[in-house]
Amino acid sequence: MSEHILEVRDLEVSFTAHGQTVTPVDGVSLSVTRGEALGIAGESGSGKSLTLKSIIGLLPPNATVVGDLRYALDDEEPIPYAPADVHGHGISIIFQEPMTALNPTMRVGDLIAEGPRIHHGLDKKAARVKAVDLMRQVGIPTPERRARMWPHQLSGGLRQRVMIAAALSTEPSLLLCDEPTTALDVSIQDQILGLLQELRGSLGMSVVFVSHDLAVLGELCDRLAIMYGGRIVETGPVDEVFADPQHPYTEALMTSVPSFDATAEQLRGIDGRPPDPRAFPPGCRFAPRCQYARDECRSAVHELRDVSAGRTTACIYPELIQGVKR
Amino acid sequence: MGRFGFVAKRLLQTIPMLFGIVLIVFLVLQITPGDPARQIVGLRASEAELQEVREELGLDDPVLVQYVRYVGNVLQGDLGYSYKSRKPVSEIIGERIDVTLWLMGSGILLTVLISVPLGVIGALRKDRAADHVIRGLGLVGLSMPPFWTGVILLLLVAIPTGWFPAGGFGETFPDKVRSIFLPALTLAIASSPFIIRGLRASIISVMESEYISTARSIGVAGGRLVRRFVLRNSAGPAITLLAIEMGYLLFGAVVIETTFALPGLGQGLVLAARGRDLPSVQGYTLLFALAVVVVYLVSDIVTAILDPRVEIEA
Amino acid sequence: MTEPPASAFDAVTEVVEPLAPLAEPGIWKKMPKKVYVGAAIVLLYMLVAVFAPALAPYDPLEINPVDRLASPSAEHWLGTDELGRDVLSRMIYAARIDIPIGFLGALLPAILGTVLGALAGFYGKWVDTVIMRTADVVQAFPAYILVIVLVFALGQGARSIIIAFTVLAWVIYTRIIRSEVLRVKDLDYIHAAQVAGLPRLRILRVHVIPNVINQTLVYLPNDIVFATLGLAAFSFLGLGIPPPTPEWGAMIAEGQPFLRTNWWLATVPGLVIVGLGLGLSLVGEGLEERLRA
Amino acid sequence: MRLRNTIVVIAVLALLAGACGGDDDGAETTAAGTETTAAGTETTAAGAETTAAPAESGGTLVAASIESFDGWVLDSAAAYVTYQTHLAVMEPLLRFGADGQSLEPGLAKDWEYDPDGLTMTFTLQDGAAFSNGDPVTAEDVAFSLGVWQSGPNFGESWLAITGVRGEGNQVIMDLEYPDNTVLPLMASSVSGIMPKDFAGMTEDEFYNNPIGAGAYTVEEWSIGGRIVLKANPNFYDPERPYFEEVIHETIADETERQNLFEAGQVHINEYLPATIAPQYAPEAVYQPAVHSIYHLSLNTTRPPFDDPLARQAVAYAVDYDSIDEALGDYYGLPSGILATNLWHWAPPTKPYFRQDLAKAQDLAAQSSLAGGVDVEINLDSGSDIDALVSQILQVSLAEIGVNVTLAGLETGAFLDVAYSLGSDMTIWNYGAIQPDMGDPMVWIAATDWLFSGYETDTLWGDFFAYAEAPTPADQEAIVAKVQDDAIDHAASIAVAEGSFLAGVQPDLVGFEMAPWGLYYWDTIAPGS
Repeated sequence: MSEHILEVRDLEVSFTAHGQTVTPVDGVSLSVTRGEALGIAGESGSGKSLTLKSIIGLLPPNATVVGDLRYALDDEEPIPYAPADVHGHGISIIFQEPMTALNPTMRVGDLIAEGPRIHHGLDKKAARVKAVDLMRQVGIPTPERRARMWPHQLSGGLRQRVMIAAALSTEPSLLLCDEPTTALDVSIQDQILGLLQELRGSLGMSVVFVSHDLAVLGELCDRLAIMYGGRIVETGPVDEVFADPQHPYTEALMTSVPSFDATAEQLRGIDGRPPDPRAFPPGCRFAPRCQYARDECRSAVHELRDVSAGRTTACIYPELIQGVKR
Repeated sequence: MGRFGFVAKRLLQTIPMLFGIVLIVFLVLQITPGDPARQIVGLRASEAELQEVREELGLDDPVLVQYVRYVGNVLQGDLGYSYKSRKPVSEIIGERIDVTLWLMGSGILLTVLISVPLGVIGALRKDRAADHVIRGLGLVGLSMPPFWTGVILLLLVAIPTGWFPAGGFGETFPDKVRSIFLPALTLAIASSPFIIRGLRASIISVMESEYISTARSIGVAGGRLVRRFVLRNSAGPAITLLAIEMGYLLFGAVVIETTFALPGLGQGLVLAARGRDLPSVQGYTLLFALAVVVVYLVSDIVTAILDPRVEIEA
Repeated sequence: MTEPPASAFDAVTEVVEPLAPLAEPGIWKKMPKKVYVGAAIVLLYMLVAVFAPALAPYDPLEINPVDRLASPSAEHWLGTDELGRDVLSRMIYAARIDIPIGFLGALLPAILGTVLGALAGFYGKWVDTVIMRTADVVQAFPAYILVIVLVFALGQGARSIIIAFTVLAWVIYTRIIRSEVLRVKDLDYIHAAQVAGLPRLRILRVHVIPNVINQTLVYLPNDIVFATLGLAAFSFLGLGIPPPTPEWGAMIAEGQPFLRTNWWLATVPGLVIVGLGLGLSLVGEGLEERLRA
Repeated sequence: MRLRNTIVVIAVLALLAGACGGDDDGAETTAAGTETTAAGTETTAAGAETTAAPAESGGTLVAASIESFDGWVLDSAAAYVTYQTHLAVMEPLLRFGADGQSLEPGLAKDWEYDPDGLTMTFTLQDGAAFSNGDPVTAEDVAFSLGVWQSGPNFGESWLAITGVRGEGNQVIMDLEYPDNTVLPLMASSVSGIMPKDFAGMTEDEFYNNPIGAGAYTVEEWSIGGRIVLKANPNFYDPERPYFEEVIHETIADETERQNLFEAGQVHINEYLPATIAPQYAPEAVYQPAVHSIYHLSLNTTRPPFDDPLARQAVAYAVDYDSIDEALGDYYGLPSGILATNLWHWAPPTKPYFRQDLAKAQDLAAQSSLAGGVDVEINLDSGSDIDALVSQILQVSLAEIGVNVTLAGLETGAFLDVAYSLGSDMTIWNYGAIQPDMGDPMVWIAATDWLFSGYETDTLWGDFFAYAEAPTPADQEAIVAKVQDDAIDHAASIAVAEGSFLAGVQPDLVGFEMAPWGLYYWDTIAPGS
């Protein structure tokens, strides 16, 4: 049985509108080993969310997708798959904004019951019982009563838990998380992360967690992939990447994360703005904002190279990085 | 109590409106021509006889006095007597209601049967061949004058094929269906484009929402997705559009009933106005206004029922 | 928790899609193709109206009953009507009646409706109640009765038709604009203006209306189609433009009895109205797409 | 709330539609019975055959008109359809012949007018009885006379009759003075015979469900809608009527009426406009003698047409030939203001007006029209022919500086403006309702000289002279005088005269129509 549950090679997502073509995801390759939690970090517009949606095939209709996506459907070798194959059979997703992600005209209990009814052929009553179980499992108090309520009658945290319950209703082996905690305030955020951590453990589920918040990724994920300008620029185990970033953008990200003991001058934002997908700079797309940038960087061909076991970077001068003074 | 309170509140709102409409009709009809007395007594009657009748019917009383008396009668269900036939107006109108109900009912049914599928197809196949064809037909349908459509349907369909009568309203159920089909189709052609466009727009915006992605991700697809997720959320705006459209349909009924010689309220109104039979005209006006109010009320309540977010539930 | 609309009639506001404000730069560039096609058709109709004297082969009012109801021929491309007048010339001259009435019959209610909608939305309280409940009453009022009375009071003709449209058609604009104003009113830049002490009317005129006028603009083309169809319906019921003035609706009504022998008399004016309707609808739909995209 | 999740969009909308549709039985049992119209005849289910021969249509004759029915009060009837229906239910003593100049048996099988003995004697048909079974007696005729004479519209027409007596089948009317017009009046629907004391009903009850001795009884009726008549079992002639049921429809649109006729759903289209008649198959158009007068009435009570010269100018400016051409083969040039082809009709002694522009312009220059005037013509916007004639008048009157604008109004409004002399000019047409020149003279007098406001005392004088004239020759001389006066004062100018037409299914047998468009339903039989 291959140790990878998901393999993505040279994924490209492009849109054409008014005669112009834009490619916000420009050649992404990654893989997820069984039971692993992979974090994808990056600023908005880096293509991280589109990458996630390509995996489960929920891109808007005017998007065109190119690339080799393989998934271990029934615990065998990862094989190419069509979106419909995985919907409800293995991959689930939870979104950032719970208010818009739940059908406003359907009771939460009924929504969670959809999965069991479709995939396990349970009748209405049995599916409802299963839904209440799932709601209890995700920590929703008095699930019987809450099942009959409408999304707009629940708090943000509870709605997110309903989202998770719905995702789990199809017993997925891979859960994709598209910044599920960003819209919640910090205290609720921790509860949800705790819940995800616990579910990972109890269900042995693999997770791909997309966020712009490194702290959140650090808490939940085993491995990290940093995305910039529609490409992965660095990957590696979380603590190694935090301790010894191999790409100037990762280093810059680290220094811009406020932590209690960091002093004011250590905090440096990154000057310039994230690249506009319509006009990516040539060569290394971080070069215009990179403090170590050299001429070769502006013409370098993008390629993820191994730096050490399980560590890759797209930077051609990783050795120049002084590392984080912490 | 939430639900019934909401309905009761709505009903209470309509009462002043209906009084308003009756007042306007009353005032408006006072300045219209056609001396009612002459209609009752006869074209050759002398002034003396006309004056006698005016006093008898209180036509010379001040307008407000007549209005209060009229409203008093209406509240007891007495819509007055037709000047000419001395038949109660409620009876005259009563004979014609079912024809117009048939026309409006089948008109709406056809509109729905045409608009919902085409609206859904137009949305699901956005900007592809089917979508453009549907919208093109919609544009044409929208700009065809209903009576023109009616006459063409009669000449090109009814008379050559004989499947439909050339007009009038049947007696047996099958005859009624056959005689109401083309007029209802004419109504549907005039109103479907708007419903299709509205439904298509709201379906598209629903399809782009995130809860559809959620539904898809848990394996909901095809008819189940459309039925339980898409249509239920796009129904509200579509029903409202249908209600607005029905306001126009009532005017359409006047034209279409005349074109197809359907003895409904529309043609009744035309003949009553032509014969200057004021009580009948007032009766028809009140009924039309009531119909429009009821239509909006029903659509409002149905929309509220469908959308849990609306407060009536609280 | 959204509050249900104040009256059943207000429900229309739910159907309205928020649109990009007209002031957005570049909004006028890159219009969808259909807007240009539609505008071209409408422009063509206008040109026909303007150059009617040059285009029409005969005087539209010149009667000669001897060769009435003639079939299309070299001299009369569309034949002649009941009084032997040239149908083609009357069709061309009719543009001078139908287009102005159609546009005015939609523009006046649009202006009236927008103003009333803005006032109702912006000032609220009793202003809002009075305007909106009057709107409910007008919307429930049978149009046919009103037209008969206007025709008698003001005499048959363009004036009473346009007044009838204005009295009847302003309601839809008022509802749309009122809901847009309510939406815009809560936006911060309006609070900012109020705080800055701008008089309320100036805020309404300078800040609010320019941002909601797009809804009126998108709905206007449809309403012009309705006005043209309404005029044709009134002519059919004998309440339209008095003869002998050429008008498409009247020509359909006059040609209708002869559909068996001279089918083109009623059919061609109908197609002409459909053509204009097509052009206007293309513009309307295109505008809506551009503003919503 | 279980209700919500069971409602699916399609179910809701079907609910909405279903609620409106209503099913068949519901409609069936409404008190006034279902509103069934022309399509009601059973065998026209498959309209595929050509015009369905009425014979197999189960004995139902269907007639249609644009006008609506006025109700059952004989005196206040104004629409031809009302006169038609009254004749069928409350049959008068006499009937008129299809030539419009003769009298034929009605409830009375023979009659005699004795001007010297000042009596009129009628012999009732054997077995003449009302639909409720009571036989017709002199007392019924006496009661009916009382009702007629109290009528505000026609009341004075029977002034000459002082009383009715007689027994058995003899009915004798005593006259105060000789009156030629009273006998033909007995053939008009306003002289319909009603049972004594309304057969025990109150007046309102009677006029809601009238009883007569005519060929048909009233099954169902409504003002703007349809009238359903059933054969009267007690009719004096056991042979007739041939049709068991007659349905009369009011259809607002002329084209639609033709569609129904072509589809065989209507057998008789009454009062077919002359411009529409050519659309029907030639053999389907029934044309009686020329009778209908199209007239342009000038308001003599205010400028500019208070000036006689101005009226003469207009009379010579009208383009009679164009009107004749535009109205087609069924109309021709006018012979005079009085309706033609009636008993004692006579032409004016001098030629009637024809277009003479030079004369017209000359007269106009000397009249109040000098320098041009703006006037309005009041017409019924529901009638295509009125609009047509008005447009021709507009063009021809422009030649003498009279700038005419057309003011079309709803029929009700039009009549009101006409009666109250509210506009400068009025265009309308008229015909008689009984076979004697007395009728048109009374109509012209009663309408203030056809809505022109011209004095009518001279005319009433002529009418009474006509009534007492001893010989037909004297009557015709008076008629000629009235025609000449009309030419002199030109208050109302005849612009065309033609026939009232009807569209009749060719295979109907026994259809005979008087020049003024009225006919008897009971003489018509289904085709062979």
